[in-house]
Amino acid sequence: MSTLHTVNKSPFDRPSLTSCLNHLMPGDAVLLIEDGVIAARKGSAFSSPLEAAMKDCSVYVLSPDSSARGIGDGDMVSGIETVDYGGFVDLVVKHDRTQSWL
Amino acid sequence: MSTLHTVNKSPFDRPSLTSCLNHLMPGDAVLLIEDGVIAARKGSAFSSPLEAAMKDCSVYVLSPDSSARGIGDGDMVSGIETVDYGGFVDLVVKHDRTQSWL
Amino acid sequence: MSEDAKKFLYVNRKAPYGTIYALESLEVVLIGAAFEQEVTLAFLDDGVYQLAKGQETAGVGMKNFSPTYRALGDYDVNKFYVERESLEERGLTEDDLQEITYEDEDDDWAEKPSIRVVNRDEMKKIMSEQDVILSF
Amino acid sequence: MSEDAKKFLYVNRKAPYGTIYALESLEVVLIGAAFEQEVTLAFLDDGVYQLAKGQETAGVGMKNFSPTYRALGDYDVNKFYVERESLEERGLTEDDLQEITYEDEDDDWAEKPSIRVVNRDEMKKIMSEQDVILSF
Amino acid sequence: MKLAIVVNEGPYTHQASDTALHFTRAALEAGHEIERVFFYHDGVNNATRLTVPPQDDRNLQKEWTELGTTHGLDMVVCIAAAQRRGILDANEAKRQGKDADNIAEGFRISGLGQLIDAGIQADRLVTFGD
Amino acid sequence: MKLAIVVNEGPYTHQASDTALHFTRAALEAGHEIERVFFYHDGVNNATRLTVPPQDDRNLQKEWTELGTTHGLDMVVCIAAAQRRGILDANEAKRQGKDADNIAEGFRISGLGQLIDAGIQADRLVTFGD
Repeated sequence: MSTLHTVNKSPFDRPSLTSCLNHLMPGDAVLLIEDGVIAARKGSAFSSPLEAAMKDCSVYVLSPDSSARGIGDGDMVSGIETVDYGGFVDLVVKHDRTQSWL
Repeated sequence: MSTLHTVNKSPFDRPSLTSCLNHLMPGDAVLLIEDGVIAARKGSAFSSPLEAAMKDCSVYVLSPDSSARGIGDGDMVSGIETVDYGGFVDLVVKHDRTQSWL
Repeated sequence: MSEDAKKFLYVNRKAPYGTIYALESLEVVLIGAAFEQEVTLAFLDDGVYQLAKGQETAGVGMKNFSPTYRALGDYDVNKFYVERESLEERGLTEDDLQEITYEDEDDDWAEKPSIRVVNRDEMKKIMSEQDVILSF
Repeated sequence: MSEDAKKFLYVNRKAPYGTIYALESLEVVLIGAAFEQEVTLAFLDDGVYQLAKGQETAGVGMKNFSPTYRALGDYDVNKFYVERESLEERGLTEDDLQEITYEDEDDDWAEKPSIRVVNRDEMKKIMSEQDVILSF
Repeated sequence: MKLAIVVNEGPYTHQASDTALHFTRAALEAGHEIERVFFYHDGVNNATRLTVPPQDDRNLQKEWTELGTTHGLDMVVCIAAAQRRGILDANEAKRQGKDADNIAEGFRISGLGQLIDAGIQADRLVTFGD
Repeated sequence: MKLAIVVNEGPYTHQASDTALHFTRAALEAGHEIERVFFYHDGVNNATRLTVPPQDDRNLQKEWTELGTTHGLDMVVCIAAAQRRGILDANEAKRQGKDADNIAEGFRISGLGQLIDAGIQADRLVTFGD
């Protein structure tokens, strides 16, 4: 039993990512979408919290959204995986529930 | 020459208050409106930054908004003044420009 | 409640009045109460302000919907989990929240509090036990 | 520019694409350029992402409006102040921003950079010198 | 698998409607069933046929209408949220004494119960919002 | 003093329209002149006459229309923002080949230049948004 958490806002603009990371259970997954992808950029204030979360959770980025914001795959915190919309669907299916941190 | 800054979002939900306080000039005024009034509650994580700002700036709260959120005048950080919509208009007139931190 | 009832969680993270999400979340809860599912409400981050005592909205010209939370007990909605850390950061305590109760049919209709202040670890566990999560 | 031109500041604090504010701010700047006022653009907080290099929007199906910033020099809009602290917090440097230039008519049409990275104290001073501030 | 989609913001202002549309398409391509697409809050604004986006931009209402009619999707606009925001079908317009309606093809107006019902019927519910 | 008001969000979803309305009323009561009220972004949604808010709630479109007509306010809806969001007057509807319009009394549709002009003409400009 695990949860897919989606975060669609920049962690600099909203507390959603921080709240999300504070409520993860081991085995959960976090998918960064829309402005949420800003968290994935390496060297940002949110790199450490994401790295800590990846100890027992997975972190994904929706690649059409990171591309739109000029964040290349090489610009991201290492360990983060990218998915497209089809991969987003697969993640929803694979986890027992989806929680959107709006 | 001074600026009236309005902040309409909770400091827990947006960086607007923090950004605003970081860009104040001595003699400026900050008016907390809408969900921005949440910053005014004493004992919150934002009490100290507001107290620091009040050393050379004024801080106001739009009282219809604090009342709506159950924040009484006695619940606020001391030194904050309350105004009604008429007082809001007076503040706009009194300062040379208004900057809305949206 | 039927055997195959689903567990619905309403997650409330936004302050009332500044945006409509709190009010329109409450409207879903009211309609959802008729569906015989297992309903839980979570209040965290600025969402804790939805339950603040003493809301007076005459000045802003908006309808004060806070009394409606007190009516939810009559619709078997009586699990209001409020996150302690969210209260503390905001300088609030349980005393700043309105009193909300329900009558427990399994305990001779004794009046019991609907609001339970929980810490973050309890909240995360509650979230992980749901079937459907609606976020506002 | 006329003697009585007003100083207009456009404050951009939001990332592009997730919301429409960046695009609709740019639309105001384009129209405003015809009014012969003194125009300054400020990019801080997530607004710095509006100028990020290499934006590719085919995947999200939205129009890439980032090239439009490069055209603003032709409309005498060439003061782009970007806050250094906002870049740093986000792991960005000036090299991650697109190159935007204008031709300086007062200096034999020499090509000069429109983007000037400033620190917070400089930004606050710029803000305090305006007549009209439009926030997006 | 049966998926329910909730769209909470209007077109263009927030990316939510775009993301929901791409997600729904991908789910259909992967062979999943869409139990319902429910439009709530400002999401009801996706359903007005009066939008005229710029020529070089996407037309989100048309894309939803096309996706919905092609795949027979149940696209429900919450009636309470729609009334607050001025989204009406011909019946509602008549009932409310309004002289025009604006709902687009492929959408139907119904109650919030349809959101709960979607949560009950679907295997997964995914929300797109602000 | 001459004040310009900018409203950037739609009614009900955000409090911006309420605050702007209270502010404008207070400014008029204090004897100030309102140079213009400019509706931009989702603010254009304040101008639809098709809203039907609950009986026990305020009707923001009606309040704007009443305030505007009583005081002869120039209430301008940005045309580009309005087209994206489906707010049309009869002329625009005809020009765009749409079969209905929805603008309310007291509002007029015009270009973004009216926002800049308001900033130039007014002594102060105040923005209400998200």
